Amino acid sequence: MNLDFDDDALGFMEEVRAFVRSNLDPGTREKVLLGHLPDRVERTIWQRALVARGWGAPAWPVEHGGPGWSVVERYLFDEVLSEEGAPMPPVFGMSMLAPVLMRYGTPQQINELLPRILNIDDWWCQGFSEPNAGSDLAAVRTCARLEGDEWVINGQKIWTTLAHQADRIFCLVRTEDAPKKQEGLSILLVSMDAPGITVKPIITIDGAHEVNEVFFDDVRIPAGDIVGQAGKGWDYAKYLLGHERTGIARVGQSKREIGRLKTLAAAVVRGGRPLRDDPVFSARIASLEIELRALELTTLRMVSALHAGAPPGSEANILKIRGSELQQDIAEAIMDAWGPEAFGPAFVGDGLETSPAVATAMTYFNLRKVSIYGGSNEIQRNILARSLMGL
Amino acid sequence: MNLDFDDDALGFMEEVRAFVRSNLDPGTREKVLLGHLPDRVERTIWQRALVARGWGAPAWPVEHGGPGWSVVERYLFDEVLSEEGAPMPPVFGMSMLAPVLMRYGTPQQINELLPRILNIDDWWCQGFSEPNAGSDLAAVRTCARLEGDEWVINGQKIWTTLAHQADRIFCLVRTEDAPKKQEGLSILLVSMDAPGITVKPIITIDGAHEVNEVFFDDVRIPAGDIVGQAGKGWDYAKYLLGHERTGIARVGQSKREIGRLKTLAAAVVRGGRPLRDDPVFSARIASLEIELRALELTTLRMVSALHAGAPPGSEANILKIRGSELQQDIAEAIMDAWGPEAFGPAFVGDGLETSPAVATAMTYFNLRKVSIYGGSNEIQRNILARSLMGL
Amino acid sequence: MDFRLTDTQTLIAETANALVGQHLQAVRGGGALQASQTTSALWPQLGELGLLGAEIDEADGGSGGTFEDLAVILQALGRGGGAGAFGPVVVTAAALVSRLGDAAQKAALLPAVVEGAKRVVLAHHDTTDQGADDVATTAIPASGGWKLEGRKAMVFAGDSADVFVVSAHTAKGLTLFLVPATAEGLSIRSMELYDGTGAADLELNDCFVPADARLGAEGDAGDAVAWALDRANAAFANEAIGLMAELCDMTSEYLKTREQFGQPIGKFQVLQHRMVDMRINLELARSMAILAAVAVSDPDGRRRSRDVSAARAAIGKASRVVGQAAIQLHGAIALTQEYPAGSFVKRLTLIERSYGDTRWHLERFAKLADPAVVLIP
Amino acid sequence: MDFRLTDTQTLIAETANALVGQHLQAVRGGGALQASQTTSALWPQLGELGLLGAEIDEADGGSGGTFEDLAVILQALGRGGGAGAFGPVVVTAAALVSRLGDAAQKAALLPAVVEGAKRVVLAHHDTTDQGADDVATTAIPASGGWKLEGRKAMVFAGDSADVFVVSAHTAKGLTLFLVPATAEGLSIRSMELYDGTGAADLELNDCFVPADARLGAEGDAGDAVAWALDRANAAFANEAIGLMAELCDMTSEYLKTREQFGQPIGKFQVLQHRMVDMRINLELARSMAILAAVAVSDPDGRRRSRDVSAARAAIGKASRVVGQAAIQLHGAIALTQEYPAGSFVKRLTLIERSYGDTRWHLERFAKLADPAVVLIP
Repeated sequence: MNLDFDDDALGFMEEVRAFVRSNLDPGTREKVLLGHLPDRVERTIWQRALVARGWGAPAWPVEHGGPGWSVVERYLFDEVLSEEGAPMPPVFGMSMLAPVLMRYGTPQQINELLPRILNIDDWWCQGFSEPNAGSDLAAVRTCARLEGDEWVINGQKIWTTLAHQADRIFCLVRTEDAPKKQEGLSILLVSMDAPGITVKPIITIDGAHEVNEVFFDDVRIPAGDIVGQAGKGWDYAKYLLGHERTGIARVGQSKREIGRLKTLAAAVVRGGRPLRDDPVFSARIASLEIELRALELTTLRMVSALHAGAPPGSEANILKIRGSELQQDIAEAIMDAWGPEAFGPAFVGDGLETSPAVATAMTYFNLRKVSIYGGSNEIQRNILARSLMGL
Repeated sequence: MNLDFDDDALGFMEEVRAFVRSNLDPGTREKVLLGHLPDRVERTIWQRALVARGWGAPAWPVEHGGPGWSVVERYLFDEVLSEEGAPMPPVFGMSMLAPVLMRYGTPQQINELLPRILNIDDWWCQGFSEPNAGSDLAAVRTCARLEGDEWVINGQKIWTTLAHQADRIFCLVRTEDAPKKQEGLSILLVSMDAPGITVKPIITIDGAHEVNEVFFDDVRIPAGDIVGQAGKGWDYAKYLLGHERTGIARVGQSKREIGRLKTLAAAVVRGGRPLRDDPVFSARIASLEIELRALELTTLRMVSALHAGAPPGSEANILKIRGSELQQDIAEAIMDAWGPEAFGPAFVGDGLETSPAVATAMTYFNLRKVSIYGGSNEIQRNILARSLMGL
Repeated sequence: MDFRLTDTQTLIAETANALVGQHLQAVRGGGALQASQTTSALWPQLGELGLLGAEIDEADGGSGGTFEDLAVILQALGRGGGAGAFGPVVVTAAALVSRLGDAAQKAALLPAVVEGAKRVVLAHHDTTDQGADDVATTAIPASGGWKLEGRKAMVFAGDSADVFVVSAHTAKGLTLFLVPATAEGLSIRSMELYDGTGAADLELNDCFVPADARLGAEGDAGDAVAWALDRANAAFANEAIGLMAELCDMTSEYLKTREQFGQPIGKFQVLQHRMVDMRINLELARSMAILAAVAVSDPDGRRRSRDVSAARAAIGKASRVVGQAAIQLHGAIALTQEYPAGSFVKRLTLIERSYGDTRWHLERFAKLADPAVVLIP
Repeated sequence: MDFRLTDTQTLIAETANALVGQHLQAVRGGGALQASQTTSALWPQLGELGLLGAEIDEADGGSGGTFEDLAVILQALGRGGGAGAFGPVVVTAAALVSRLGDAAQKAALLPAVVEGAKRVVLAHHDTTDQGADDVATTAIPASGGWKLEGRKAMVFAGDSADVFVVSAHTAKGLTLFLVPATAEGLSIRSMELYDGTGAADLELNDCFVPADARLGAEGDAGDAVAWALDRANAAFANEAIGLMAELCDMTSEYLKTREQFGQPIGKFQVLQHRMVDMRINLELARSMAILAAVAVSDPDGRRRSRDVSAARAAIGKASRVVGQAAIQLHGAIALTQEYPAGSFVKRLTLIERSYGDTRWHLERFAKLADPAVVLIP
């Protein structure tokens, strides 16, 4: 076995790193490193720089503008971008909707929508969760009925990330009554400026406006703005959510954050001594670093297996569980390293600007979401139990 | 509030402590402190010393030979005995069967059996668990049918503690078929020398012979050797298991063991320094000590409430869960403090004698049982969930 | 041994719980509940009902009660989302004035604190390293008084204080001074903390206070400050119990009413057991909060600090378990400002890291613990 | 980057797993399975099949493979209940002879080790404090050789050794000597350890060995011993994976078959999730065992030790989780000698505390880790 990357891979990483360092706007990078959300303009500028380099859609096939990379190269690209503080790619359009369209969309949808996703001409958001359909996603009640050549949509979505800056939304809606709740669902493609749509912000406890409620009141869209066949939405949704899992452990991001933790522990004084000189805290850092190494190697084993053509297995659930727990544990250690300073002053200036210390508390609270969203860790363990024990 | 004991209580404790120190055989004490089981002779000698002092059955009413103590005195008595390394009282007879007999037994049973329990003329064991009735106790299949003036018993019990040195066994058996499995059960009183009984030892991973299988093959006992009414065994079993819960947290024993841990950590050298000078190990000791203090105070709150006449609530489940977890955590820390020495030599001499170090490893493995028996901690949590959430 | 509340404490508990309960009902419809709001909104009533003066001597306008009376109030305020300035003003600074003040100082401050008309707070730590016990702030004799020089960081409730109890070194050692918020040479940078409570950074530049501003003997404040900080920590311990108790109730209720997969999510065994672990942590933590409340009156300072740190370490650990489980069991809703759970967890999280975090208290306990096991007290 | 087994390794794995599997099937009916028994019973076959010589040079009768070949065997033996003497003899001591021995020493020992005819083991630690790196045993020049004086504690597999590699200080520093079990002045106290494997305490009183018994240069053995101990630790890491994998399978199977309350207990969500956590721990530990196996060949000794300690710390923690959960999920049956789980857990428990426990490895990792974050290797 060989755990080292070969020269090609190392060269590739250096090329990516150099590109990020000379092309990423320092202000945007700063925002990402503080755990704040870059705005749409900043993300678009960065995305278009990647597109210009031919790296705009790492996982897409070459015919749609992908770079033709291997699984390993895609993984390394994600890692370097995370380590360097680049904004995340526009995940809903690029990594969720696009693969579904490529497989189930009409030629017209593919030709029209994909380039707009790539360039962020369209910012897509995802309309899946509802107040009574969280972990139990198939319980969605938002419905659409066909009236002539239009779908008429009524209902409500919730936890819709960045709906307030999105151009379009893909929605899981009920288009037929069916005996099983997984049947009769469809995925519709809706413009956010369609009459009858109302977006209501949800402010989270980190003070951020990231998620929203989206209300549909007799919203009308063309009958053709549907993915694949009506009634098959559940299959498409599963395909969409199952896609692109190797980045799920967030190894690059955690690596960056452990670097931050170590730097901080060397600088900060607690109880009259540098925090790093407290053997208990130093053991805590060491444990986190070792856990991250185990997670990284486990991810690489999975990447390596996919590269060799193995089908994706239950490893993705393991990576999701441990990756999210580790993100949270590291964030907690960083907040602890700051001590009371992580809590104040809450805001400097008029807006949501904060000190770097307080940003770590906000990140700690923000990251509570990673064990809840995308299938809570309880759901992930249920899935693993089924696949491991067959019960 | 006042967390200190008053002078009467302190005087009482000193009186008990002095009695133990001058009456407990040093060899017996040594065995208990090493985590080994004293034999029946040693336990009987100790029990009779207590009886002679009038302390043989702390929880019994005065008319049956109890000392007439308050809940608080009973608690303190147990604690001091545990701290001092006295053998546990013969729990199955004294704390389980006797209270049931006092409430549901015939006058003849009460008059004949209680004094024999008190003096360990009869050593009782408990025949409840079966191979397919562990957590699901009501699933017992051992059955007894009335033939003339005799019960004829067939079936098998398992995990029967000290059956091999017992004179008698109280058994939960099925005496009628009933629609609900909790119905049709009875508690029978059986002599271990009755023809048809076979005891087969189970050797546990700590090398000890403490538990057994007990087989019943057409075992005949007089029809009158039943507790209360036939068919009501489940109610009696619940009453029997619900009795006397304040000692369940094993605070005295854990206190004694933390004392041992601290002494050891000061003496033992690991990685070239005294173990106690490792801040990580010292933090571990401190955490255990604090957890014990929280457990002790919580127990005292419960004792105090019972003393004031409050009905026993769900606190006992909490004490069982945290008490067992803490016993296990302390045992693990002690084993860790010994390092590799805890594993060898396994035996010195011919028998089961071991070094004090190895005794700690045996204790660690032996104590895995405390989160399993008497209703596993999972069952305890189920019960708590029901009572807390009413679901 | 007696764990019962006195009749007075029962009355105080009923009064405080009713007050908090009414307030919560009034605001629940109105959206976001910040930890700060309950106690600051209720401050006038706390004064009217005599709760601010529960422990202060009758001669100074109070009820002459005990710390345990305060503990009852702190738990009630915790249930309302946090005790805000109650700990800093009533438990910590007013107690220092009671302990060290001369007749004039007491008369000037304590009746006003009892009424809710004035707030006095302790400004001790120069930096946010609240586990450190060194103070660089100095006081130099000046004609008719003292000149103070230095800074104080993150003074809890300092944003709304009328008077600060400032610690500073004179030639003789650590000394306390009463410094009005309006003193010349004192600049106050008020701030809102992340849990919505207030604090302030102070700068003392050539800040003059008259001779009668000295609180207690010169050079002799070390013990009193340690005592006051133990009190502050015992207050945090009891406030945290209230916060955790409310989080447990909130979570139980949510598990019973929230439905997914056609049943209340509380039917899922994994969620049940996690809820049970929250309760177990709460009950054991509650015992330690009692210990802390009793310990602050211990004449043996070493034992007092040991017990307070034991309580804070235990409750700190419990706070993490309870806070994180409360969020996870609720799911996304707990992460919104609309829903109160998040605000409670924020306050718990701040408390756990203030005046020594769990690690610091654990280490202090280890240093102060008996070399052999502690037998029943 | 390549995680695939070589064809040779696949073959070795199949051979070793088949051997262990057959043996287990043969003994399962017969009751108690002690960790020691599988490997000691299979020793002759391990020799016949070439597995004892997997890594030893072809010139010395072996197959000239790599440590990763050994790792595959160790995992298989772990699945059988423990690798017993395989680590001490094959991975640790034979490798020292290969590395340092002269032609005569190699010829005398290695082919015999490969065949299973002789056992050589390392006797390094004077006491059971296996995290210490000081040795008080001495070697003084005597006519035609050396006199050794001192003691060695808990030498793993020392009960069945033919030759000991003894570390001792000469005037020039730490030096290794080949000491036959029959040497005069060497007394061996054999012992059975609690997991059923064997060990020995040695006393060297005026113990003479000839000049050609010195293994490697005088005073220069420190690096080689550190290397050998890292190998021993990497062996423990891989053996532990086998033990944990078998415990996971055993527990899954039990959950599927054991019924209570009218259904397999594996239907209970709490037990399911605890089983899942066992698997998660196993999978992450497995990655770290790979790291350890690769790291032992790292020419950079600091990085080698860092990675080995990282693996041991991670696997130690996983061992506790897996071992304790395996017992709890089984219930009482796991605590009997009849059922194999207990024996597996005993072996895991001993491994975790041998040659440095989890705490010791964590501390060593912290010392050796880069001050900044380790980027992708």
